Amino acid sequence: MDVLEKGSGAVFTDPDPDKLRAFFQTKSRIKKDKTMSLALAVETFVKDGDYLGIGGFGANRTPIAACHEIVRQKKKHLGFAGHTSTHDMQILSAGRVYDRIDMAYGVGLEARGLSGCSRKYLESGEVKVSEWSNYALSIRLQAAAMGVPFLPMRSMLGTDTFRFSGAVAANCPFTGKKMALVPALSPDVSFVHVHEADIYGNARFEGIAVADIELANASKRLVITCERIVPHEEIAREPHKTQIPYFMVDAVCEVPFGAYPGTMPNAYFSDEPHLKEWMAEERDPEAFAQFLEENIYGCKDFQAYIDRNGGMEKMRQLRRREFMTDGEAE
Amino acid sequence: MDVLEKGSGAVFTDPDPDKLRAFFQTKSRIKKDKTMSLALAVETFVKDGDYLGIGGFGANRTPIAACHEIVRQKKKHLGFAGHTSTHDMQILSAGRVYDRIDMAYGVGLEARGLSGCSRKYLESGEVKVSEWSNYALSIRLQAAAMGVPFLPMRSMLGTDTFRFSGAVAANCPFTGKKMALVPALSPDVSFVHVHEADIYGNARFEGIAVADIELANASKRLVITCERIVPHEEIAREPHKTQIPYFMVDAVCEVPFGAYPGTMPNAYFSDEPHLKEWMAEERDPEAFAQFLEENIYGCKDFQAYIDRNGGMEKMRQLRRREFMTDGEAE
Amino acid sequence: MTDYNQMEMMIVIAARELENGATVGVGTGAPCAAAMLAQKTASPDLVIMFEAGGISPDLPEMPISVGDSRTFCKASMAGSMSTIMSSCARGFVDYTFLGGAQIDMYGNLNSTTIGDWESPKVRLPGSGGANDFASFCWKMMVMTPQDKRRFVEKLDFLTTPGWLEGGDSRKNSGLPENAGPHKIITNMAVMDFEPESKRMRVISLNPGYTFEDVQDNCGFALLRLEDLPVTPAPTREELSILRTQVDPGRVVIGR
Amino acid sequence: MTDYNQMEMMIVIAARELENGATVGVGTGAPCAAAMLAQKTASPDLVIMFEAGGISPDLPEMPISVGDSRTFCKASMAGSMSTIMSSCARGFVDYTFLGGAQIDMYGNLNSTTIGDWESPKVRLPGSGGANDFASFCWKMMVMTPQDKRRFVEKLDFLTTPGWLEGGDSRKNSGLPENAGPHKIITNMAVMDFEPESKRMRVISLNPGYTFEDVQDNCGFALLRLEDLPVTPAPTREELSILRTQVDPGRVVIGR
Repeated sequence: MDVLEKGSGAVFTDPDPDKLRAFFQTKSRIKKDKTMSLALAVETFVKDGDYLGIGGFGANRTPIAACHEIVRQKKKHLGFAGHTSTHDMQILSAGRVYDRIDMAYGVGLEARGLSGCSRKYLESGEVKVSEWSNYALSIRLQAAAMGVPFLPMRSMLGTDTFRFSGAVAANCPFTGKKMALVPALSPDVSFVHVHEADIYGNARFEGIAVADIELANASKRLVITCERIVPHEEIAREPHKTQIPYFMVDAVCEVPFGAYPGTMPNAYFSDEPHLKEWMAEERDPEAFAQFLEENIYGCKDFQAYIDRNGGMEKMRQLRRREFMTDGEAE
Repeated sequence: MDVLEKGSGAVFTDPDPDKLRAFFQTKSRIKKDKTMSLALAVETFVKDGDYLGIGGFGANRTPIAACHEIVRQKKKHLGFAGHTSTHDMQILSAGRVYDRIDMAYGVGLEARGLSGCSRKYLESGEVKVSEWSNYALSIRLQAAAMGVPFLPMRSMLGTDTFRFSGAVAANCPFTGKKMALVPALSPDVSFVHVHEADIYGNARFEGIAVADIELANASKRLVITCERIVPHEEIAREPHKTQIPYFMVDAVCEVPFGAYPGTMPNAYFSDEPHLKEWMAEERDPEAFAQFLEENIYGCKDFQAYIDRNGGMEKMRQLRRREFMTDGEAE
Repeated sequence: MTDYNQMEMMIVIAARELENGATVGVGTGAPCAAAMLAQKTASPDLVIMFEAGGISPDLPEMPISVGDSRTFCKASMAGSMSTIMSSCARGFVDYTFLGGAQIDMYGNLNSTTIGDWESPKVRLPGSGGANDFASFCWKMMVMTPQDKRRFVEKLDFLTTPGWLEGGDSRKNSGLPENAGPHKIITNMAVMDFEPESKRMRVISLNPGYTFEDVQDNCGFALLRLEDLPVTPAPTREELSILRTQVDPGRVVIGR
Repeated sequence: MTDYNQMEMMIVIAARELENGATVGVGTGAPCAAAMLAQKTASPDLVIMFEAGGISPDLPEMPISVGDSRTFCKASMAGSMSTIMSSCARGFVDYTFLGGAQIDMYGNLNSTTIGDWESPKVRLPGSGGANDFASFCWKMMVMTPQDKRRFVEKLDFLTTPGWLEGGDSRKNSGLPENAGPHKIITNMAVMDFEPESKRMRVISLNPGYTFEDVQDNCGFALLRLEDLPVTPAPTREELSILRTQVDPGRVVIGR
């Protein structure tokens, strides 16, 4: 195809679908028990230098427990899909675990403001950045999931977002119209947090899907963290509810409240005071180092972090907030 | 883009996304009561010469009642997306309502054999044909649903299916690999049969989705036929179950057993003897004309057709067949 | 005359732009407040959509995130980002509200970096869904304080498309046809874009402000209508609904 | 020696090709019977997928349609055609069984027209999902009666890709790499494809048949192994499972 324009941004992952096919050809299709601890899953499936994908939307159904574990295990030189990422990126930046990023949304925590830590890390020059829009990253994941090297889209054109991305522009052979073509993105490893999964990895969730189905199907290795493991028979009774098929999944980790301090639809709402505390602590490097020690490095697991921050009573309170039965107007 | 090869098949619909956008800009977004009789929906939304899409997979969750009504109203010169189409095409061929077809799968009724009527109609030279694969038609619908004029795919290449399609081949700008590019397909009007919808058109179904979500989102006008209308509150209670959003929908028609004699998951199984009867009747033109008179033209509505073929007792029997509680092994 | 603050004024003006039966893609904060106010005043059938997947929710309170549970509470559908963005891409979404650290005379927005991109003074969140919304939604609007540091001659980074370089430049860019910036709402004035040049043009002045006030707080030369009407002030009813039903916690409108 | 018919023989041979833990995209009829037989014999962990969306069902009986309720009965997932085809496209499906009215020496299939496409003698269903399965699945297999009218020198229409014109032609076509026709199973013999020329090659003879029988019933020159083993006949156990558990209604294996 005639390339009319080309962004200057790096493409951190190989969009070649035949290489992805060769990898998936060797991936087991057997329905076997994939349950393990999150610590073991991160140890086993996240290698230094891997390109990482994180599901959910910022602090909504986001595998926060996985982000803690990745930082706790001091993973290094990861690539990161900065797609609708807020508190997840804040944690990964605190651990300095990544050194290249496809940046669609990050640094910010939406209406809550900017993460000083994420900001300083990106401003430090230690991180290689390519720019994209959120939908562009969704479409890049979808391309990998579809086994094609690229997909066309109609945003980004004419902007610096395009110029600093790895996209190209070309004319449609049917209409002659200029399209942005974005390369397939297949993370080496991704984490998705769901409500329910069986031991094989068949997974389902409630509420919005964001781009988790694209992410799950695009990722070479996939770890499912879930609020609860359910019997396979329960999944098989209503198979149309399954959103992620077991054969994509490498590990299933039962992590109750694994999206805390973010929101889990119909389960618990975000812990806004704690998220504010995070942002406040970031201001003073020494205080923040101490905060990280207490909340991540010094915690043997995510349960210890939850216990530190209110434990079951806090979870029950956040459940009331989710259902707005706590009488509080935010 | 450099076109390396081009199929000789016609592209019956305009793939220009800006024309589709201009149409959808004027489509109402208001949540209003869209319930009406199927007869009125077909009269109002199907114009002679329209390009027609039919949901489901052959005789599975397929809007058969809509096919009957289209034939009963003697619509003419329709285009048709022959995508996984079996008994639906058999009915539309009997009525000779279409004169051009995107042919991915038709004529056959899967393991049941070939429809003599569909076969003769396509062999008559009265129908203009373009060839595609099933997935190619799904992808063409997906392109329209995504608001892009084409999508790339990796099948069809090197075959006569490609040569007699409207696809083109071009090289991927990222990998240099040759891709098939297929043009967006936006039907003028489509019918999808579901288990439940509210009066606004929010629709959900059980079992496999086939390509119905792509079809619904790609179609300029959309008629939902459903087994039952449910209160909007029921939809709003679990919005993640909604598969088709109301704003795509022009009409909601409650048509119990509207997929008969096909299968409706968790509701009723296909009526194999009646499907065999259809194929047998097709052999003798005069007998078949009489059969159509009795089963379609002479029926005031689909209910009359069902009553003719066993009515509620037959439906109860097919429900037992669906759940395999009838003791019959097929 | 009723007392109100500048945020309340902007929200009320924005709400009046959203006609009944339209669709709007919103984020959190002021845009969401404007959409909720519109629903509770002239536009009960306004359809709200959120980038992360929420379609037509019955918002019980202001969302904190465009993906939190409020954004699909009693909704018609809790879909995905691609459900929303593909709906926008095929022309179903009429309005969107966007913002940024900088805006230029063509309505282009910067939310990526202050200073040079290679070594930024400030790294901002980037496009998020803004570039997509601005590319796909028919009419893009911005609510922002009138400030020389925001209204700049040249953006440090063009994150989100307005009319690009003006004239036919957007038409020729490959972006969907006939979509683009519609209204810019500030504490001092309301602006649209002159049809030929696509340059920002003041079309009404908020109570208490002159054109000179607006120009003095803008980093580029503004076009203007010959006769500039005064933007109607918020009514008692609008303010009372905004304060008691839309944002009782005064999260957006402040205390 | 156990008594069996030719359909039973083909199904048993096909079932033996499906190793435990593999994925197979099947249609109705003989291929589905072969996959079910494999599950009930050597390959309990064989994963069956159906084009219309069914993933890993617990098949209670032979489906009538690749989209009927049996195809996702107690399944892991009831997805969509794109769930299945995209899984095939990214390399997750090892085997598929396809058929057609005609097959050529490179394993290309015709299921579109007999006679000229413009004015066909017989119009057949077309590709359906066959072209996609054959393009994406790693190893494509065919079960068909050995018959001169089916095994032809030149197809009337090349619906579904085999090795195309042989040699490197498929490699250069743009189709996914290293996928293609694997085994052809007939009532008389089992064939594969010679690695260089990609021409059909007889690798074993079914009990009671000679190479000449096969060649006499084939419209093109077949390659052969020097020494042709005899395809092991179906065992009593295979036949009894096929007849009592897979197809008790004898819908596929006949009466």
